Amino acid sequence: MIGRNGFRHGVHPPERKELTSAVPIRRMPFPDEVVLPVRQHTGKPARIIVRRGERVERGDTLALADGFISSPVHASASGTVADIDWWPHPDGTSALAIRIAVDRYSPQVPRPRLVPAWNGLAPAEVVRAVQEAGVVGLGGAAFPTHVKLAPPKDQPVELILVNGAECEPYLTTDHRIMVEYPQRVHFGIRIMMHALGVQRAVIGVEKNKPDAIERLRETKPADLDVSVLPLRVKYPQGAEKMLIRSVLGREVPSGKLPSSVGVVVQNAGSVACLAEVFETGLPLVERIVTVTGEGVRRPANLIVPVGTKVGDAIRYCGGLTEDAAEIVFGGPMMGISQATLDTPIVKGTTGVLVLTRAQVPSRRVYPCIHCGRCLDACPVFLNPALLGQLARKGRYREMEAAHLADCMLCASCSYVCPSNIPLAQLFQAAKVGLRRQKASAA
Amino acid sequence: MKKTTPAADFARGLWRENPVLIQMLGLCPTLAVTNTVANSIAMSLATLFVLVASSFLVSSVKRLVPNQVRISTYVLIIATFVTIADLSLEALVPTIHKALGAFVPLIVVNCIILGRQEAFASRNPVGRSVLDALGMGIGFTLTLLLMGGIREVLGNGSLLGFRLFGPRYEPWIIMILPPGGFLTLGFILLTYAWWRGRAAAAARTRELAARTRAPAAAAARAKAVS
Amino acid sequence: MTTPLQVAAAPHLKGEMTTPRIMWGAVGSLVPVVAAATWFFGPSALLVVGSSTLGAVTTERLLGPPGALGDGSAMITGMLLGLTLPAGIPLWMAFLGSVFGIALGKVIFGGLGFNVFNPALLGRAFLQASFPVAITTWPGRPESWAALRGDNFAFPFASPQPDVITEATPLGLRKFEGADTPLWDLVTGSTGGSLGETAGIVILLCGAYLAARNYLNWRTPVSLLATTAVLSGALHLLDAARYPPPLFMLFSGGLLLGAVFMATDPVTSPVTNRGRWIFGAGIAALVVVIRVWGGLPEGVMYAILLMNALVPFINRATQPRVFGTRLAQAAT
Amino acid sequence: MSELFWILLSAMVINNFTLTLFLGLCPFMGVSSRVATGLRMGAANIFVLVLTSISAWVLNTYVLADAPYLRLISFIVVIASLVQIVEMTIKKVSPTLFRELGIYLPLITTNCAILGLAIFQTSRGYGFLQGFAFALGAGLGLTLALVLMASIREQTELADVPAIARGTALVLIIAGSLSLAFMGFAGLLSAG
Amino acid sequence: MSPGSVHGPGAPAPPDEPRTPAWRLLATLGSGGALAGLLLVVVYQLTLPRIEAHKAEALQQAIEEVLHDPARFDTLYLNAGQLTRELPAGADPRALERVYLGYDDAETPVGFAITAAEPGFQDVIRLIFGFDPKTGALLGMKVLETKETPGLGDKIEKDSAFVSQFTGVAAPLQGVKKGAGKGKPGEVDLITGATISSRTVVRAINRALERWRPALAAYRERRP
Ligand SMILES: Cc1cc2nc3c(=O)[nH]c(=O)nc-3n(C[C@H](O)[C@H](O)[C@H](O)COP(=O)(O)O)c2cc1C
Ligand SMILES: Cc1cc2nc3c(=O)[nH]c(=O)nc-3n(C[C@H](O)[C@H](O)[C@H](O)COP(=O)(O)O)c2cc1C
Ligand SMILES: Cc1cc2nc3c(=O)[nH]c(=O)nc-3n(C[C@H](O)[C@H](O)[C@H](O)COP(=O)(O)O)c2cc1C
Ligand SMILES: Cc1cc2nc3c(=O)[nH]c(=O)nc-3n(C[C@H](O)[C@H](O)[C@H](O)CO)c2cc1C
Ligand code: SF4
Ligand code: SF4
Ligand code: SF4
Ligand code: SF4
Ligand code: FES
Repeated sequence: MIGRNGFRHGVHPPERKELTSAVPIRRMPFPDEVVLPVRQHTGKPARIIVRRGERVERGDTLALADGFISSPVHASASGTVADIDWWPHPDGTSALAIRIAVDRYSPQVPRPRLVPAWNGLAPAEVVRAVQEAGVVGLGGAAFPTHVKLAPPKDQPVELILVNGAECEPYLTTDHRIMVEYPQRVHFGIRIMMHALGVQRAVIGVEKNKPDAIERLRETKPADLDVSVLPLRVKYPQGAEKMLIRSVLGREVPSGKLPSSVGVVVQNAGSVACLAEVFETGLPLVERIVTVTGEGVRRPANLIVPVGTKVGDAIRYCGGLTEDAAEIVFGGPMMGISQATLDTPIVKGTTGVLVLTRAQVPSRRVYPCIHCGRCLDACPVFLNPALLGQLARKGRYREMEAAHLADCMLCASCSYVCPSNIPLAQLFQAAKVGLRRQKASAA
Repeated sequence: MKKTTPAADFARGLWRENPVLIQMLGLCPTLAVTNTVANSIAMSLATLFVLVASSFLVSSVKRLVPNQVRISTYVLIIATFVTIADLSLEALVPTIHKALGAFVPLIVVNCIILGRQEAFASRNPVGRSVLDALGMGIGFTLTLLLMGGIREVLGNGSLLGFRLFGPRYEPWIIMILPPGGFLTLGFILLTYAWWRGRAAAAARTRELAARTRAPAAAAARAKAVS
Repeated sequence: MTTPLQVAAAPHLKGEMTTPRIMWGAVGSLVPVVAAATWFFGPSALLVVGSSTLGAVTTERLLGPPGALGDGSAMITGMLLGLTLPAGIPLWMAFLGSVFGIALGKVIFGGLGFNVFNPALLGRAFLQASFPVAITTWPGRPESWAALRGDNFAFPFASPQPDVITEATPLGLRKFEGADTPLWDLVTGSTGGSLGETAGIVILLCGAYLAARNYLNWRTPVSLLATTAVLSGALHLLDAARYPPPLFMLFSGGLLLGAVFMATDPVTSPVTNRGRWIFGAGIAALVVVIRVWGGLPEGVMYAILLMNALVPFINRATQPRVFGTRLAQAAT
Repeated sequence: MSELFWILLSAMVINNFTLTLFLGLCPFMGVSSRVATGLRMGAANIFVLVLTSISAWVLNTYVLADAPYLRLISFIVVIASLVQIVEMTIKKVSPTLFRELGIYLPLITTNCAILGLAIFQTSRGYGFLQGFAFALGAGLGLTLALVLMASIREQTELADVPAIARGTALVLIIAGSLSLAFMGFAGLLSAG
Repeated sequence: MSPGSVHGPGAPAPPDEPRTPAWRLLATLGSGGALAGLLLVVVYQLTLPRIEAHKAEALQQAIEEVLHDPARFDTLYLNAGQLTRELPAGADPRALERVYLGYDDAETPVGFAITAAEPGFQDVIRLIFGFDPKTGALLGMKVLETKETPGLGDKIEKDSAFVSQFTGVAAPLQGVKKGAGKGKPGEVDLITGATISSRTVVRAINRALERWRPALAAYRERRP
């Protein structure tokens, strides 16, 4: 049943993973201040329950989930709530955030076991515990994990697919997790299987991480039906629809979720995180990020408290080089560049990439020459050339008819476009524009 | 309809509401028969005749014609005059009649003629209707002459049959072929739009100059624009 | 840490290929073709190609968007137009053709990327309709390589002096006199014709280079050449006396130049790969129809222009099937 | 057979009504901005052209032999009335078809492609079958031109056409280019 | 431009005259039609002589040219495969094909003038040619109607060197590339750059002769 068809199209950007792929994960000292936006997940922002001046311990709840598709925010360090105000958000906007002045000499010991031990919990209880622990997907989109663990009844899940592709260049977070904590990955799978009542799991890993594949295979518990599947190195192998196509040979129908083909996809780091939460009893208060790029002096894979300002993380990595020019949250293909060093690293931040001036030349945009390269790159078979021209003219309705909704903004098209047309950017703007148009029409 | 002066009735069709260049009516004859100036003249005179005669008649009998058969009556009137023009051309200038081919009878369906009856002659007194028809007809004539002039000069090196550039001139045959018709009219429209764009820019600059009350500076700017 | 941070949209890495590189790459690979033309036709070839290139570049500079020359596309237009002309054509005609092609074939649509018709071929079609005699006068080969072929320096707007010796093209010979040209002559280029049509081997090599560098999409020429071979082969099998053999079809006239350099113009060919197969096949079919049953001996230019007009249609008809929609359709 | 085929081919591509004979330019300029509309307009045109050819043949053969001066008037009147009758019939019989094609019928009635067809057919002395081939070819050619133009216009809507060229000027230049391209069909089937 | 804006069906009717009796509508159209008809008849009658004269003159000129100024000519109609000088009873002359037979001053027939048409480069080329069945040679050729390209195809009409070849050449004709002739009878040099048009002329004549030959031959035999 498992096919190795791979997905069609996609691109091959230079990988540049060697900067950090062999650097062991290291814990960064607590910074002086952490900034915790209430919006670190897909869904409704969390509801704040603390006040300025209040003292909090590491792991305390600062904001509660507001509904099912929402996730709480916990203090990632002990200290006092210094302020609650708008603060630069990694997505380029501002968001309400809780700033905590970290106790300088605190041992940062959490309260004992805020998350219950997992064995003995009924599946529904696991789901609740996961939500209360604030666990969200760490693969980028930050979708609340507990929602995936409670799929609609009419779409039974048959398979858990662990996404260890890490197809973005430069990033090595998942790679290092799979190499250093493979047991955690398996333990996380066990928890998910229990919650979902599923017997089978597949871990998909791009072939450029042979050590991860080997470690995962070595450590596989005998009682767990888990297989590790090496995948072709191609961007965006990690996009869940592509991954499902590569692993199962199935296409997730347009506009549908993976559960419609009986699959739950979870990032390898998220799975490990799930395990960690139940192991330590501490909610999601820290994550692993790759701080990398030619613009950082000592690239590294770091464990950082959620809310660490990017400047602090970079300083810990030796600071910026002379010619550093752009700081990107995420990978170079989909990441968002930051205007300030004060932006906090949040739960969904997979990496911090610093590019140099030579790497980000100002690019002149030429008109589309209909070369068709973008069509050959688009993994979901859209016509980015047409969409781009429609976007330039603001014809969003026609873009909708041309399946704008299926665009996952992977930027493969922008990557190959010889005319430097910012296609993915145009599509993102069009999605927003379309939503606005519809809202004002309604 | 707003009251206008007789001069305005006449002038309207010449330029501001030129039937071809502005209203885009009567394109078929404009393109089909303008490969020489002589053909253009014959065609536009025939059209002018039909237009003026029909306008005169339609305007004269407008009270007698019930609304329901209005159009049919107009068509009848126009078709009659066109047949007259056709027969007369055939009798008087058979070579040109042959060159114009089917386009003389096709004046019947020329959008300009029926359009003027509907839009003007059926609602206005005889005098004004005739003036309007004359204006439109002459506007049509001027356009056809322009087209015919450009096409004959470039396409044959002659004007009204007279060689302009001597025997060594290499004619651009395309101009008297069908693509040349489209291209010439397209080119005229382009030139017109370009000229209008410049005029508008100049007007804006003048306005700006008046408003800022800095004549010297604005004049310099106007110079830079033009 | 005072470095000013740059904010840009994703992706923050970009592929190597840029539009000017593609265009200049095409310019570069036209150079050997021009050289071959000069080898065959003497200095007239350089003059004609130079004049049409000058016309294209000047027009683009004067009418096009600022800085448009840097992308190199006007240069290609000019060179290709020159290569489709006979060696003896007056230089003013070559110049005028480029002016027309760029002004009304490209600039008016908004410049690079927006034009519907191939500007070089539109310029040539304009010349052919304007000066049908001059453009079908194939001057013969004088004894000296350095001699001009025909009246290149005819005064602007004046007719060329009639050339003393003319020769026929292989296609003209075939169509009007039923005479065949030996294949070897076709391949080595020792026949009459437009500047760029006799250098078949050079064109194929340049095309292979462009395809290898991914500057052009190989599907169009492959489809075009294969369809031509199949269609003319079928006709030849039916009646070998009436219909020429496939190799003659491939190596005569402007087919190779058109297939490698003109049908592959990205701007005026379909954007989808399936569309490119159709486009190439359509051109081939029209070429065969015009060459075999039409009034003109050669039909590559008209075939490409006609298929250019169909490109919006082909694009529409060959939209890729969006990921995940087959299932959705099956369900509904 | 081959003569009929040549008549059809000639009217369709060699002497295309729109692109080389300049007939029916108003719908060509006015109704060619959308492919779907162009197709319907073309279909309606084919229908009316065939109807026209038949009525012109009947009139010429049985009615007008002795009164050529009434030709124009009777063509106009008969075509207009026929189209009107057909329109009403369609409206009654098939409202869907009426929505698709019917609304174009009155627009076509008095355009010069229709009358031109009748006149050409008369002056060339075509018989019934020849007239039918002629009308079919003319209609197909008209549709071809209309649809090509519409698809190109839809494309140029996405282009950065300079302000001075927007609208009719560009359409005329495109038509000129199409007309130039159609010259490739000249002499088709007559070289042998 | 708004479609329908200038044509009747789309135009909004002025709101006056809400109801007009049907007889008035009919009367208006009827009287209009009658008046129009009357006017046309008058104009037709006035112009008819001149138009007919033009036509006759044009025909006469063409026949004189291709038969080299015959003293007079007869129109012969083809009826049931036979050429007849007199119209068969009840036949409509417009429906019959015809040729013209010219006579010299001595009332000896000089040859037939025959019209022919074939599709050329652009459109149908119509021409008339003179043919002498006794010698089997052409007497002359004149193009009546052509839409061939000015400067190229129209040489079949304007190039006197081409046109003059059709005087005295033996039928059937054979078109040859200029200078490629082998001196055989019936060879006609085609026009460089207008091969198709000139070859169409040759083909039109050959085909017309092929078609007419039996009838012409039969007619000669029956002559007194
Ligand atoms: C273009 C694109 C590429 C992606 N690549 C990866 C990847 O390499 N690894 C990964 O874990 N998730 C990737 N994702 C996110 C996955 O689609 C999916 O959301 C994620 O694996 C779900 O796991 P999570 O909820 O634990 O984050 C990608 C998404 C997109 C749109
Ligand atoms: C023969 C030749 C001539 C060139 N001339 C120019 C030129 O005049 N202007 C230009 O921008 N690029 C020219 N190039 C291309 C440049 O070397 C380079 O590929 C291109 O400018 C890259 O553009 P980018 O920096 O915008 O990516 C030429 C290339 C070749 C092979
Ligand atoms: C715009 C244009 C118009 C043409 N018009 C004619 C024409 O009217 N008659 C004709 O026989 N060939 C015409 N041709 C075709 C060629 O001139 C001619 O058939 C071809 O060049 C053969 O040349 P040759 O006669 O020297 O062998 C035309 C070609 C073009 C491009
Ligand atoms: C492979 C290739 C082929 C091209 N062929 C042509 C051509 O045939 N004619 C032309 O005018 N431009 C050609 N161009 C240049 C450019 O695409 C063309 O000028 C655009 O049509 C202008 O918008 C070509 C470019 C490339 C890369
Ligand atoms: S795109 Fe980046 S974040 Fe997403 S899965 Fe691939 S590597 Fe991970
Ligand atoms: S960004 Fe959208 S359109 Fe572009 S390649 Fe990715 S999915 Fe396709
Ligand atoms: S890659 Fe860029 S230039 Fe090529 S077709 Fe796509 S958008 Fe156009
Ligand atoms: S029907 Fe009349 S108004 Fe409408 S497009 Fe045709 S000609 Fe113009
Ligand atoms: S003038 Fe021909 S359709 Fe209007």
